[in-house]
Amino acid sequence: MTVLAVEGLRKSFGGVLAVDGVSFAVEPGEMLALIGPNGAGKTTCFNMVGGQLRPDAGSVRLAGRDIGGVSPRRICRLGVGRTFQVTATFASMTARENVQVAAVAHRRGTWRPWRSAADLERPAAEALLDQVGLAAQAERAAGVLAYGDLKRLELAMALAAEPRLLLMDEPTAGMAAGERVALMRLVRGIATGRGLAVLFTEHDMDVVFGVSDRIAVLARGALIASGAPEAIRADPQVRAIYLGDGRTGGERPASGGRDC
Amino acid sequence: MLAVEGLNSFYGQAHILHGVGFAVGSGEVAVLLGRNGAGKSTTMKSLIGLVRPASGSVRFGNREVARMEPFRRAQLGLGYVPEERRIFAELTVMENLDVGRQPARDGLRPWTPERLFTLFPNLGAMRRRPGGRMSGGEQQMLTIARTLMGNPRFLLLDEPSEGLSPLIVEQMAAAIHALRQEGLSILLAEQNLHFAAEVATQAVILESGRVAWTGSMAALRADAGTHGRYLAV
Amino acid sequence: MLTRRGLFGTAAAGLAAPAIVRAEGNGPIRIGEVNSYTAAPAFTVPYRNGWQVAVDEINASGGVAGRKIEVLSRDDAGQPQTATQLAGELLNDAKVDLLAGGFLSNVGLAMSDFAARSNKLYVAGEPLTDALVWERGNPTCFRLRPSTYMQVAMMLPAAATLKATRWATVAPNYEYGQSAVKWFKTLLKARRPEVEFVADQLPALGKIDAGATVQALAGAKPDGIFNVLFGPDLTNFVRQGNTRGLFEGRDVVSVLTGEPEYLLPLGDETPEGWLVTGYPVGQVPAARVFEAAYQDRFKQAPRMGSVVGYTLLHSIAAGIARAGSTDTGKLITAFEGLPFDSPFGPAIYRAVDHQGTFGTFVGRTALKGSEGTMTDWQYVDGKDAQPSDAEVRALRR
Amino acid sequence: MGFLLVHALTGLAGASSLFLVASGLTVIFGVTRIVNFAHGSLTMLGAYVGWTVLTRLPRDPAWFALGVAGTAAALAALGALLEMGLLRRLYRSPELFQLLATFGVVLIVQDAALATWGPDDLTISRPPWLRAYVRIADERFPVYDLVLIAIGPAVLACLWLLFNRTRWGRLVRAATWDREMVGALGVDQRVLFTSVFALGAGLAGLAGALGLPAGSANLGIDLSVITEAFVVVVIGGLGSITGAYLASLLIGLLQAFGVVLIPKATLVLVFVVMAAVLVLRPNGLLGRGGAPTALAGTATPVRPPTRGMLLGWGLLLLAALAAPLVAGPYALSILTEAAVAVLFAASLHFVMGPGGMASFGHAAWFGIGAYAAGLSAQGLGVPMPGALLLAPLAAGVAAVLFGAFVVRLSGVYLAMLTLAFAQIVWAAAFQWVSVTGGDNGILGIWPPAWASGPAVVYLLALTLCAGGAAVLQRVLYSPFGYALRASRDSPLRAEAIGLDTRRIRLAAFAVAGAAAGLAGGVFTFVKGSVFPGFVSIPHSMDALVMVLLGGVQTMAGPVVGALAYTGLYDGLLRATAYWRLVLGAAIVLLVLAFPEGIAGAVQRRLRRA
Repeated sequence: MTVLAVEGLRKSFGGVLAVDGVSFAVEPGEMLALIGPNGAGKTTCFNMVGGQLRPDAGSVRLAGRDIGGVSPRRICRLGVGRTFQVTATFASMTARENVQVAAVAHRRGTWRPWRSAADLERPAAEALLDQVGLAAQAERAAGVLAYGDLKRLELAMALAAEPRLLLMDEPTAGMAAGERVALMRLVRGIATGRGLAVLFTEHDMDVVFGVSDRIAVLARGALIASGAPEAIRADPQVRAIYLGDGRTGGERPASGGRDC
Repeated sequence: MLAVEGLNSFYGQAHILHGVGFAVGSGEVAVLLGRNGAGKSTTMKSLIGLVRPASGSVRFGNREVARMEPFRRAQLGLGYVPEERRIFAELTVMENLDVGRQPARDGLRPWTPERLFTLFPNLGAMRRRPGGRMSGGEQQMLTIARTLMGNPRFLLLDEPSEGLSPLIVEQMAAAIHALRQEGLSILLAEQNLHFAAEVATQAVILESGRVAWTGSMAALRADAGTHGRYLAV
Repeated sequence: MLTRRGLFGTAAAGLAAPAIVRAEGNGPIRIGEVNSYTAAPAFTVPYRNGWQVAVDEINASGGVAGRKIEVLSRDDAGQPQTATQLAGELLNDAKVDLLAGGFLSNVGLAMSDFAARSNKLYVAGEPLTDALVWERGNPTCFRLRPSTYMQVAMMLPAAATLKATRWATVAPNYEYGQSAVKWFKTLLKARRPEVEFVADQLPALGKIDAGATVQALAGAKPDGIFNVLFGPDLTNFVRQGNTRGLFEGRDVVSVLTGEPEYLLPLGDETPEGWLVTGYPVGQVPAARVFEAAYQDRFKQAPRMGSVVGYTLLHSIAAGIARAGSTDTGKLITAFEGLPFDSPFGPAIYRAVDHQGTFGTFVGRTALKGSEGTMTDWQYVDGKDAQPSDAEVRALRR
Repeated sequence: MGFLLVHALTGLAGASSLFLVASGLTVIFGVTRIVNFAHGSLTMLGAYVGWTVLTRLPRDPAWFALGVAGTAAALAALGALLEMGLLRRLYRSPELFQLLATFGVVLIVQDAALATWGPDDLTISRPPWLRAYVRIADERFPVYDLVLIAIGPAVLACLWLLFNRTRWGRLVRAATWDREMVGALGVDQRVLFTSVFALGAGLAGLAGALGLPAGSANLGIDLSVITEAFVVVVIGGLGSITGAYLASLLIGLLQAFGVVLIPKATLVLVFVVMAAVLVLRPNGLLGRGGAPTALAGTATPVRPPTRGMLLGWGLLLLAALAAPLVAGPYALSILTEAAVAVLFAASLHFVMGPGGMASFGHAAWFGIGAYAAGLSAQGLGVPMPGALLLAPLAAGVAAVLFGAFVVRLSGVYLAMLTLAFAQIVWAAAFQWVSVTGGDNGILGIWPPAWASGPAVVYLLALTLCAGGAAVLQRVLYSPFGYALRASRDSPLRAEAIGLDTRRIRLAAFAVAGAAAGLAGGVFTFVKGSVFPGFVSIPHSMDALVMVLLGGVQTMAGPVVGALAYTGLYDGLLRATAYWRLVLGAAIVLLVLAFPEGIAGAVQRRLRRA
């Protein structure tokens, strides 16, 4: 069954159309990359799926249920986890506590003012940190973690809610080249293993072409192409407005310098 | 032109840089490479003074600048372009440029908004637009243009390709080449190896706040071992 | 009339019963005094000067029954809870024999309540609230100054002769202002049933919007105005009223405005002909000696507060002398009906409600040079501005 | 019609006066993010300096204008000194710490002004041209008010040109957004900030001097001006000068007509308006959403208490329990007060530290608890235990009802909405004489005979207050406490993992309100009385000072702060007539010495060691 089906999504800010009639779908175990130039509307799309923004028109269906305009909190409860373009974690807590809070929230254990929180969901949190490669950092405060580690932490927190759909907005931004692919391969493995559907945006073409099953390309708020990585790579329109000749974006090895 | 020695910096209570040292010659484009948390951004911030180094020396030209306030370093000709862009969102493009304005410097052609608009044609079309209402790529152009208005001799570029679409990254590379032609020296911090390889002549690899390797970009390309040890996972 | 002999009269009275007081020790008699020295300095600084003059006079003439008087003074910061805290310190740590002071009504009430609980005498100087001797009257509490009710009642005979029948009132919006307006309305209506009240302005204390208030009062077209504003509010009100012509052709009755504390800041804008209570400094023959002594020491004329502080301490000395003891029970007995002198004339603490009959002056405001003053004044004795004893007893429960 | 016109003009004149003070405040806040509590004091000094200058000059209009300008310049210079000597050292501290420093300045200025100019209200004699009036629709209207009406927009226009048409203005606006970046671009932002603070102080001086012809220089100006100025700034939108002018117009006109229509309500009117505006527009009229307005500062990780810390607390508690064996009645009464202060401060810390919601009106809950206990005990004859139960209940319920509006906001706006509510409660307590006894308060609410000795009262207060504070601590280490910190650290993430951040913040607000209410109830029986002062702004400030002095981001902070402040206050009050000067100086020095609060500094030292 299709996990996420988006149809005719539309949103404008102060008269400027940011997203204009976008449709796509994600199946269980599938990774769909949403790419496009800066300002094309990718994050706006994300925020409408995640509930941070209410669509002006169109529908967002999660496993058949319309979630357009539903609050992020309820969307999370319906099984959607997400990471943000600018990482959002709890700076005053350790990495482990961050995941614990997410797990406790998922199990509806938040409203217990007497219980000590120290050991709640601890094994689950440690297992998740281990899975994303953060076990060594578990006792460090999120506020002092390196950016790439925060991205992993966000992933662990999102997974703590056992989602069926994972939204990742530029999941590898700020990470070193090698780490990027490694992180997304990890996600790839989890997606396949759990039947998790993943929708992500990304500027690193090594990552995009390396892990996604399908790619959708946005430009000026509209979907201009969608399909398998090879087809997208070959699409002249996509090359013209987004990919360029690929020397600096990672699509192929770098060539020599060039005159200006 | 820029010589760094024994730089130690803390971020809050965390010791980030452990005796970092390297040099960038006049007219060179050097790149700082390394994994997350290796200390690239902290190095950049220590060079402009947003992070006050606990010890060590930063010589710029023939001045010791490690203890100076950021604005004094900028007035001496160090230009800093932050990773997060830090555009003044309520100010228009022209106003953002005006904030960066500093007197012209001997031996360099002074930058004017018009000259910058030929370097970054997109900006010329939106002079009155508030910085907060520009796309990421446009903001990245603006933040570099704003720093150039200070007529720097030396440019510190912190992850200029971050979060930009491949096409814009290409334009960025072209702009850096153009700046080098103007006579600027440049230090980049980068994650994007392809981009770094495209624009840089020298490379400095940081690992856990220490310099692990320095050499020319060509040497780095040839040295698969170093490449694999420090830059891949 | 207060003569030089009268000035020292209280001390002389003390000599009459030396034996018992001496028996309680030879150290000084300690009076714990609490007041709002930082919160209301315009009144309390002259007040402190006043009681210092009195203390020096008493001690210079040998003290009370051979024991010196010592005043331990504290600043309550304008907070009743701080006042009682400090009163506790004075009682328990400094071992004072009785308590005195208070400027703000709430401080007075809190001190009274605290003193009653600690079974110590408390003599309030300035607090005006009626409750201090009526609804919340305590056996251990005496008050020197005329209360809010008395201030209004003292002006009433003159106010009732005014032609005005349409009255407007303006008062700071808290207990003092509200109760002054209430008494004025009640008492005036009782004498002249035909008067009507056409507007009530209740600006927030210290935050008057004077232009709007004056305009609103003028809009009601009254021919008489009853004012309870004082301090900075009064200055603002008078300046706007003068420019906008609010007071022209209207009778104005104004509580406390004749007191130098509030009259002097009005300067050359003092409106003429207002009916006020106050203190015509330099004009009262009985007060000349005191005024000269005060002027001599502080290089300025006394204020109302100076007289209150001065009289308060002399009345306390007189009471202790009469009691011949610092025992609270004996002090209460001695204070009930206690005669004492003041720069304004002789007075007593009434037995029925422990209210002093120390009076005040009722007169008209006038401009002398560039300073405000009072003319056509007369001294109104506090005993003549009281409800009947039966009414008072009913109020005191 | 004429009547309406004159009233509208009167309102406009009032609006100009308000705007002059508020413009300086909003300029300073907008750029430096300093919540300058001393702005009223600067205005007051403007009035006094203006008096000193103007009484020595000829009284014609040209000299008057020159004198006023000179006063503004003098205050600008003073503001520059204040910024360079004190505030400049605090830009790296959490934002509210600067408020604490300016609070110290308020205390210092109060005593300094009293010592310099004496206790009397000082007026300048008005020459005929200042007394002149024109006839408008048959009513006399002061010419000087017309002058004021013109000055407001003139100042607005000058400021607008300054900020939008000069390079200095562009730099300042850029610094408002990102001061560090402006420095990295080669601009000495210290000079920028000093000049901005000087401009704001100069405007305050201008306002003070221009107020003289209509009033006086007096010692009450500082506090009477500052709250309304804050209200205007918040209604207009923080940092927006045009917004401040619109808000001044709104308040000025509402005041003028409110005086006619609902004369009794003038005190609460502005606060009701502010509350309404903030409920409808959470960033004020022209405020922008994106600008950072957080107050709590950067959060550091909270570690569960170590064994050593628990031992320390235990020893402290034992010492507290043993106090009646050695302390006299007065010392016990101070300790009793300190116990109440600890719970009061701990309850504010609960919402302000872990909750990230700085409240400027925390005394509201203390006061509601106190009045609930006092009224029920005296009016309904409820015995003490019942009254002590009602106190937290009433405060908690009120906190829920009102908190529903509060938790939608953040930063200074949230703080000011709590202030508005506290002022409405205060006005009710102060003016609703028939129920609350007005400022005379409710008296004679003493504990029953079995609990009347100082030692019993102390132990009772200690049990309830230390117990209450311990409960608050316990809650902070529960899942709820973590969820609360999560909602503060990142509301975005908290919602995305399924936390209902509003409900969590509201619950925290209610818990803190109830705890403050309990402190108020206990205080009522300790003091035997309730007064409107319990709900006043200074009392809210006390709580803020205690929390900040101790350190917002440490769990021990409120306890340390409450003990330190209570001790300082009581000690100084008895020791010197200039206690405000000394207390203010002590606060300033503590702020400079411990920019993370006392407990924060100790904790840092322990961690380093």
